[in-house]
Amino acid sequence: MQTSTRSAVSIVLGGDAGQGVESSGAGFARALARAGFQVATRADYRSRIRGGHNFYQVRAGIQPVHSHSRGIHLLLALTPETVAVHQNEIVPGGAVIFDEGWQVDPSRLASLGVRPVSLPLSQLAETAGGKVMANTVVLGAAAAMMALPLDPLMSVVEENFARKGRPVVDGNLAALRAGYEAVQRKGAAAEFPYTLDLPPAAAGPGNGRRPSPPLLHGNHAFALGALAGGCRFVAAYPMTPATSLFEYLTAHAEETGLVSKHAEDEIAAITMAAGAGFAGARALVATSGGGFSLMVEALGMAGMVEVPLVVFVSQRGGPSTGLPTRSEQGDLLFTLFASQGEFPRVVLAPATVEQAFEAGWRSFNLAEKYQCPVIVLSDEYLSSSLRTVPEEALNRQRVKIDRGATLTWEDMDRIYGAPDSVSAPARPAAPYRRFAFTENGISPRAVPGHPAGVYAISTDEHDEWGHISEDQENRTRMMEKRMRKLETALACGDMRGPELYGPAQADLTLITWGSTYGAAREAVDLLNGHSAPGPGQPEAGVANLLTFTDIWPFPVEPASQALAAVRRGVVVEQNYTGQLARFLRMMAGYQPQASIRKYDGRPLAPEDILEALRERGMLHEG
Amino acid sequence: MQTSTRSAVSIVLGGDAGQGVESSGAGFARALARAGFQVATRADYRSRIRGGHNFYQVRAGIQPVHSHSRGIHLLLALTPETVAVHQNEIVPGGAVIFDEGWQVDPSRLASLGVRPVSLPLSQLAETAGGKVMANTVVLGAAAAMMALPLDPLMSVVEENFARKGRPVVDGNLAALRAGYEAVQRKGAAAEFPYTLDLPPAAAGPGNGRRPSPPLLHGNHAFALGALAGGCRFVAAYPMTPATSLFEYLTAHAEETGLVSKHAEDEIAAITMAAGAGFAGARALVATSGGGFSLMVEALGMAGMVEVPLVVFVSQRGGPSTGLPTRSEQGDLLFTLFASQGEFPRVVLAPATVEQAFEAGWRSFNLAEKYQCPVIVLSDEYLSSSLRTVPEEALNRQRVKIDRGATLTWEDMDRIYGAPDSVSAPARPAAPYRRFAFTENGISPRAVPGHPAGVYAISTDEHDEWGHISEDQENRTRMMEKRMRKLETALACGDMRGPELYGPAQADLTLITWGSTYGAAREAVDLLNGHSAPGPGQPEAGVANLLTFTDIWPFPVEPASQALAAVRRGVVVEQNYTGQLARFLRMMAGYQPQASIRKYDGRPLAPEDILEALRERGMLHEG
Amino acid sequence: MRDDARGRGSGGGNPAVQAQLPGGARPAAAGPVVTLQMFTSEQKPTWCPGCGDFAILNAIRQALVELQIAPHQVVLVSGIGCGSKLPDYLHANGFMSLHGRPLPVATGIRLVNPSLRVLVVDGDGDAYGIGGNHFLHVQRRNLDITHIVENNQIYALTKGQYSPTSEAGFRTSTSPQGALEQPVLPTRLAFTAGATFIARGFAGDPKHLASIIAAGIRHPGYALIDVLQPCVTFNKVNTYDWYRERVYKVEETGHDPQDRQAAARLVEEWGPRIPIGVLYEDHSQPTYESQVPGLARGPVVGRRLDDLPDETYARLVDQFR
Amino acid sequence: MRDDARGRGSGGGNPAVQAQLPGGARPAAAGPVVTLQMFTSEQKPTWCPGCGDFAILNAIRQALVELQIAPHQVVLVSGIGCGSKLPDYLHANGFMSLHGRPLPVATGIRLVNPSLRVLVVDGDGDAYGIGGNHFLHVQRRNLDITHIVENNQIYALTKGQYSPTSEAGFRTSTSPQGALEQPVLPTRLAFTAGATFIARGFAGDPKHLASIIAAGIRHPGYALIDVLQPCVTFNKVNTYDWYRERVYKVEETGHDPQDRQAAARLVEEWGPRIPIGVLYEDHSQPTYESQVPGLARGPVVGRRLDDLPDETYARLVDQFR
Ligand SMILES: Cc1ncc(C[n+]2csc(CCOP(=O)(O)OP(=O)(O)O)c2C)c(N)n1
Ligand SMILES: Cc1ncc(C[n+]2csc(CCOP(=O)(O)OP(=O)(O)O)c2C)c(N)n1
Ligand code: SF4
Ligand code: SF4
Ligand SMILES: [Mg+2]
Ligand SMILES: [Mg+2]
Repeated sequence: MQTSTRSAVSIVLGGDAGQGVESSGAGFARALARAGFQVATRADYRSRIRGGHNFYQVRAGIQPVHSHSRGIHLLLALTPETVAVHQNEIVPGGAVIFDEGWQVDPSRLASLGVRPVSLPLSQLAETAGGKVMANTVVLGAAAAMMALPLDPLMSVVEENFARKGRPVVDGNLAALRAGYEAVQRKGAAAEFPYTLDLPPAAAGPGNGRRPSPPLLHGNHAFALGALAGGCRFVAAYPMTPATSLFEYLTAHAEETGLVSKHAEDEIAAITMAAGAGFAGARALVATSGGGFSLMVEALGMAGMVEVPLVVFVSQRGGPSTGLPTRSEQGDLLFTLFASQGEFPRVVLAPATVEQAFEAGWRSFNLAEKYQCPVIVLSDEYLSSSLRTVPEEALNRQRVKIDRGATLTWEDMDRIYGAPDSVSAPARPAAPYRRFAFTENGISPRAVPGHPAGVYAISTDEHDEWGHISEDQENRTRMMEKRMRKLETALACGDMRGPELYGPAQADLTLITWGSTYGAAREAVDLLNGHSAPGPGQPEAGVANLLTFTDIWPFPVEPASQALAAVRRGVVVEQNYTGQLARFLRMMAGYQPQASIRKYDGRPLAPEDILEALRERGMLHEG
Repeated sequence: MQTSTRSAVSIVLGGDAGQGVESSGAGFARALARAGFQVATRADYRSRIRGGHNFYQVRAGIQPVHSHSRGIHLLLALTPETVAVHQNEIVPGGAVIFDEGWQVDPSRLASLGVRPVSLPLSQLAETAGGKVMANTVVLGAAAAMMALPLDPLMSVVEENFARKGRPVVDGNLAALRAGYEAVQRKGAAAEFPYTLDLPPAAAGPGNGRRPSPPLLHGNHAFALGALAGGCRFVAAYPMTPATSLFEYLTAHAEETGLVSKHAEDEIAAITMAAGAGFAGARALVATSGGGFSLMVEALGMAGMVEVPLVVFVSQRGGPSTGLPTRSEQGDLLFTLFASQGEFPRVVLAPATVEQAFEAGWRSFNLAEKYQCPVIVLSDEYLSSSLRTVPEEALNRQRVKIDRGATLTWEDMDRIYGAPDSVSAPARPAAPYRRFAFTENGISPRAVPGHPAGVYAISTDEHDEWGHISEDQENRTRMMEKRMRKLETALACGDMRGPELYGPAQADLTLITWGSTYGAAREAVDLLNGHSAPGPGQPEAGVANLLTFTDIWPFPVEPASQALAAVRRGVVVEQNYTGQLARFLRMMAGYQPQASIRKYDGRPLAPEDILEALRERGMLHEG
Repeated sequence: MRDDARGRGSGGGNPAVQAQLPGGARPAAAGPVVTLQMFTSEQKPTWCPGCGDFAILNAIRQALVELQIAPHQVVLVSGIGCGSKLPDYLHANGFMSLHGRPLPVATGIRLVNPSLRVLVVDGDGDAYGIGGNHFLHVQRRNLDITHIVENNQIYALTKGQYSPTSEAGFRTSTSPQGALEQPVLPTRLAFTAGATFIARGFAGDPKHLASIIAAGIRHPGYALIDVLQPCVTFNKVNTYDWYRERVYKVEETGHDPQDRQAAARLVEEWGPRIPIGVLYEDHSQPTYESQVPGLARGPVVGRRLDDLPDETYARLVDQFR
Repeated sequence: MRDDARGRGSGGGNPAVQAQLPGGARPAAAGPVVTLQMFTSEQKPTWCPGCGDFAILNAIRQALVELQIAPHQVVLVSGIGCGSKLPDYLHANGFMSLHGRPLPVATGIRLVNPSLRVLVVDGDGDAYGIGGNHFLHVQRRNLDITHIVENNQIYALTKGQYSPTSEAGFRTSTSPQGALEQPVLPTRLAFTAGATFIARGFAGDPKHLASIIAAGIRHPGYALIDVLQPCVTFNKVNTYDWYRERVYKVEETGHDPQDRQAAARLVEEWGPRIPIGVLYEDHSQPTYESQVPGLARGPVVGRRLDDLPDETYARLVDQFR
């Protein structure tokens, strides 16, 4: 098996749930980032607390890495099962580190061209401070194999174990060194082809040149964007894979002045957020499909009463409880049409960690500008896979805050007179019309508290003042006023057409949405014969990539133009029914030549896409 | 204004909520049906208990009536407001009955060509037994105007007031007669052109010839079908316009051996039904969009654990609380894609009272055959407008019961050995596989209770036995097994293509779903120049009608064929965004020439469709 | 903060908007004297003549005037039902939300702007039926919300199904042989679940009711006021007379609401005698709002959206390196 | 019917399917003696070593054997959470439903086939958190369901957030400064809401727990068994030792569960001493199932689907003329 991008190296750490696979893997990734590498990770774990095989992949290189991949250069095994499960994925010339006490068939490894590196892992761990430190030993060994300095790993170990006290830190540092030295003693790294030499220009803080790039996943990026964008209220009920967003904001609530509420259920979470949004806060809820299902009624409420609200939905394997810790893109059409009746909503589907950050603040601008619920669709892979991003991606200066037609106190004073001039009966001659009919559908919005801006809202159909009304003409106009906001959003250019990656012209266009972007991008690079694009992207090539990030209101014009330029289109998505393909047919009459769909909960790798294209006879290969 | 079908006569009774408009109107309709007429009604009422203008339309004729209409032949006013609101809808030559004490502008009526019939309504009511009887007085007056015999009305009054005791019955009978005689005394009916003369052949029980046709609405028809089809469990939380279905079944629970549960909320209702379905009962829930929103999570559960379940959703004006007592078709795409992830479901949209009856039993067959949730989409208009249907429509002999691959006790005995031969450990050598992989996706289903059929189901992904499984290959196969059921349903011909009404070839094809059918059908008849089709429908004509009743799984082939034959297509539906049109584009790549959409909560009348066609320049008129 | 949350009767304000003002805090208006007339709405109630909801509407207005809380300083949050239309018939801020969901909506409002007084007004179906889970959990929180339940022991707007407070055996369209469930006794349930103020009012005694509502608003924390509200159209059993024969005022018996033992007995009483008045009051509990870390620097909506210091932001980013 | 509903230990059966059999009722099998082994599943629990759920699993098996209820005669309904995976680790009928929804699922099963024994096994998040409304209303109904709550005072499967039974001040990822809510005391809540059987068990005493579960199953009506279940991974406060220092057995104090006064005190007790055992039992209430009109002629699933007599059908149609 060929790795997707030659210059990136892939390390997989495998073991049982409860062995610290995820935390060690993430620690290793962080050390690599600190060393100045570009990193992408993938965690594969089960919906249980202990037991069962888990693994963690770290891919690192000098060029940006956009996805995990199939091939493994170095396998770190904490259990014999890890060797059995993953040995076939190791590339020729790759290596596997395992405990010398295990029964591992060397001939099998030899036939695969894999170098066996058996070390006294558990014994070294025991000596360093306890069996549980085997994961640290193996990280030290990995560093030695890959010719990595130990400094970054040591700094990560120091930090990660700090709250467990000095002895634990020291034990783990000893474990690190023990693994490192064991490999060196054995000379096991000699001529190992997949070393990670320090990049020439880039270098981490250990090297004192410039800060290492931030390493984070989509949930944390979204949270940062939301905080920078003024989000100060979050209500949620824990649900994988959205929990880390909620927990992150909660952990930083005091420091940032954010109010966080662990609600009694998802219905309470979203209705609390609606209350907060009504009162004038930028309010967020975070959930996954099952929780979103419970929020559907209140989503429609927000649409009807025109209260801004952001709903972050991280998709996981469905239907129902499904595969709670795995990735899928199964909720596109559901979130688009959720709730009875028709009302404006915005749906964004960030494809990368960078876009997740942007969605963090942009979603609130759109929610307040169009006074409606905004759904941000993520998925388990985007929500929990760490990736290094350029410094610029989290630059706060790029964050814009736009509250649209939210009326300030001064606006209200200007329109209705200053409050101290308001005497009993404290009512303006022409009372404030919360739902005033306007050309663009947007009614200037006062938040409750100003003496002249007293109003009530109702989920029943209502008139301009908010009073319940069944009047036929008012109904028609109010429906049109609300829906007009979507046209305004399109007319303002607030919704972006699909993003093109790769050459402007190509024989083959992959069409994606959400986190599938990463694998598709790497697939496109492989098809075009370069591991990562140089500054001068050629005008034409074998393949390119069209990614839809702004789903609703659907930017018909740019989308149709982009689709019209597609020669052979292949929609790549992680679901069974081909939801994006259906959606594009519905909205743009577009039908692709082929579809690649995966629905086993495991994210697509670049190689999966190439293989599927090959199977469909869509690659012109020798 | 021209009435849609000359042979049907339209009577409108108007008054305040609380004046008994609906019950009197329905009583009048029933009397007409008993007299042997074909009847269709429409109730227009507000979401409040008292006050506010309500009205009730009864259309009656000798030929079947399929819809309400715009024109009024006889207006019965219980309030001055009724005259003001409706006078412009009265056809020339029509009449209005009102109280002689009111200020009604005779010149306005005269200019409209409307005959004013002022009677001492409240005085007559008072004499008969009380002011509240004004509605009965006016019915008597109406009978006189239309040359109707009083017998059928008297029998309805007898029955309706029976539980209030003899004095009330007698008072109302007197009120009837008083109204009747007042018109006669005044000679107000002389040469009134819109009399309802007794049909020559047809005649009601009063005439002793044959039983009058059943007069009922979609909810009651569905309930009858469900009872005949073996539905014996219903759980619901009251919600207009589905409540009457729930209340009907509950009222007849003891008599039919049905278990009815008024649940604490809609989540409980549907999960109770899922429990009942799992245990082997034919289980129903009934709700409207807001309640359905709360059921979304459990809908996916039923899909995942393959438990049969029927969800009756009667649409009302949305979004959110919206227009609770009004009609809309706003939930098509919502119900189609509701719940996270992907799973098989069936969506049926009966268009008529007859089809509602059929959906009553057919939905349960489909639910059990395909072991999945079935959604039946109705709307307020279908759910609460009474229509006479042919005797044959409710014929129990046409009801088929098909439980698909439900395993009987004998099946289990045959496969696993009779229970008394089962000794400890009571397990068959090859344990029962609830989710066995099969070619058609349908796994034979045992219901809990048989010693050899012990199994557990889980909303987590599971293996053939039902055990939780995260295995990659099992997941893919299980997903495909479940989804294959939809292909099986299509392959078996269980899903019907659109129904064609009118000539096989036509210049213009109206395309509808749900209750809009009635108005569209009458519009087609008007366009083709005959009020109702004779037995020999011509091969070609001006217009015809294509109605989609089986929405999902979408019968692509018959639908595409039918759509390919359409010359100029106009999708007519009661929503803002054109959901059927979008759906047809998504599933069949079809785009209509034009769309007619109404979203004010008032059902489309045939004249609305003609007018809209005219506005769009789609009628070739002199 | 705790004091902030209690800033009632003050000028109120629109802190959400101050967020957009460079000048920061704005002086409170020298408010006019609050009068009944200030609450008058152009909307005419659509309730049936004689409905108990009229008295509740009036009692709320009375209480607000008594406490000098102006229309802009208060938000009335309701659900869906006959009684939940109340905010439409009153000139004040309001949010007529979803059936059963006013409590979490109100929670959200309080959590971002504790300078607004928040009243929840809903039906027995809202509060004890579909909204039961929120009812349960709100009791544990002691948010400063005044919760007025229009308890007519029936689902009225949907035309007469039995409700969680309907007596066992009560016949309706969904209980044709009589309700098979034991009724919820709201006062007892709230007591058990942790409420710090529990009262019962009667729509047939609007003056008494107004005084109870005022006491509930005054109470620093969650206050349940279950109101016996005759539905003259659908509940032919629990009529004005039925209630009148049974109710008695606890203050006339010398009851001290702070006596937990005595209160424990009163919240249980439902039968030939039904206590009305303030049954229980516990002043010792802090409000939930006063303990929320994110509110330490004042109401959320009073702050600028871009108030996160650059240093804080940089520190947050650095944690990902 | 009431006796029908109590037909436990009998051969059980598959009445749903009899509906398709022309022969009508079918003789019950001469059941084999029910043994522990009959419940053994091939599935290995995925719980952490030391988790209290193991003891609950064993106690349930013990209780079923004690009562001679065979795997095909029982249905275990659960929610979603660590503990709610229990039905997968037991050979018996099961329905692992949705987070918080096992009670209404179980209600549906009982209402159409009261010949099946129904046990609900769920977590504190399921029962008292998201499922609180069902918990509240099921107490009022007295359906014959045995409800076993694996109460670890934490959300475990989602990795450690505070739950409705977490103590005030308990620090977790969603309560970093400590929980601000007062905890739910399930025994007290159930008592108030109308439960007819209330018990508490401790996973550290599986034999005692098994006897309580057996008593709960024997009770003709709803039985709540709140089980103190240490979560060794996420709850470092409420450990085996923590519970062991506090629990005492009420039967050893001579408590009579039918003494309502005494029970009222015990259901309130939670602190230095925590009572375990059967706290309350009231035999006087009829089950809900026994009063349902539609069940008068036996379980729904035991009847043919086409059993509606033609005369009845004709009468129904005639009512529309
Ligand atoms: C989710 C949902 N389910 C059902 C309804 C229908 N509904 C409207 S009001 C109501 C009950 C009203 O009872 P209550 O809350 O006691 O208020 P009342 O009308 O008696 O004042 C119901 C069931 C709804 N609006 N939303
Ligand atoms: C609707 C919904 N929301 C959230 C979740 C995520 N979730 C799974 S288990 C759980 C809580 C588990 O706590 P508990 O019920 O106490 O069970 P435990 O794991 O402690 O045994 C949550 C929130 C879900 N599955 N469904
Ligand atoms: S139906 Fe009852 S609650 Fe509703 S307005 Fe009329 S009297 Fe009041
Ligand atoms: S996390 Fe806690 S509750 Fe879950 S299996 Fe482990 S010990 Fe048990
Ligand atoms: Mg009520
Ligand atoms: Mg728990």
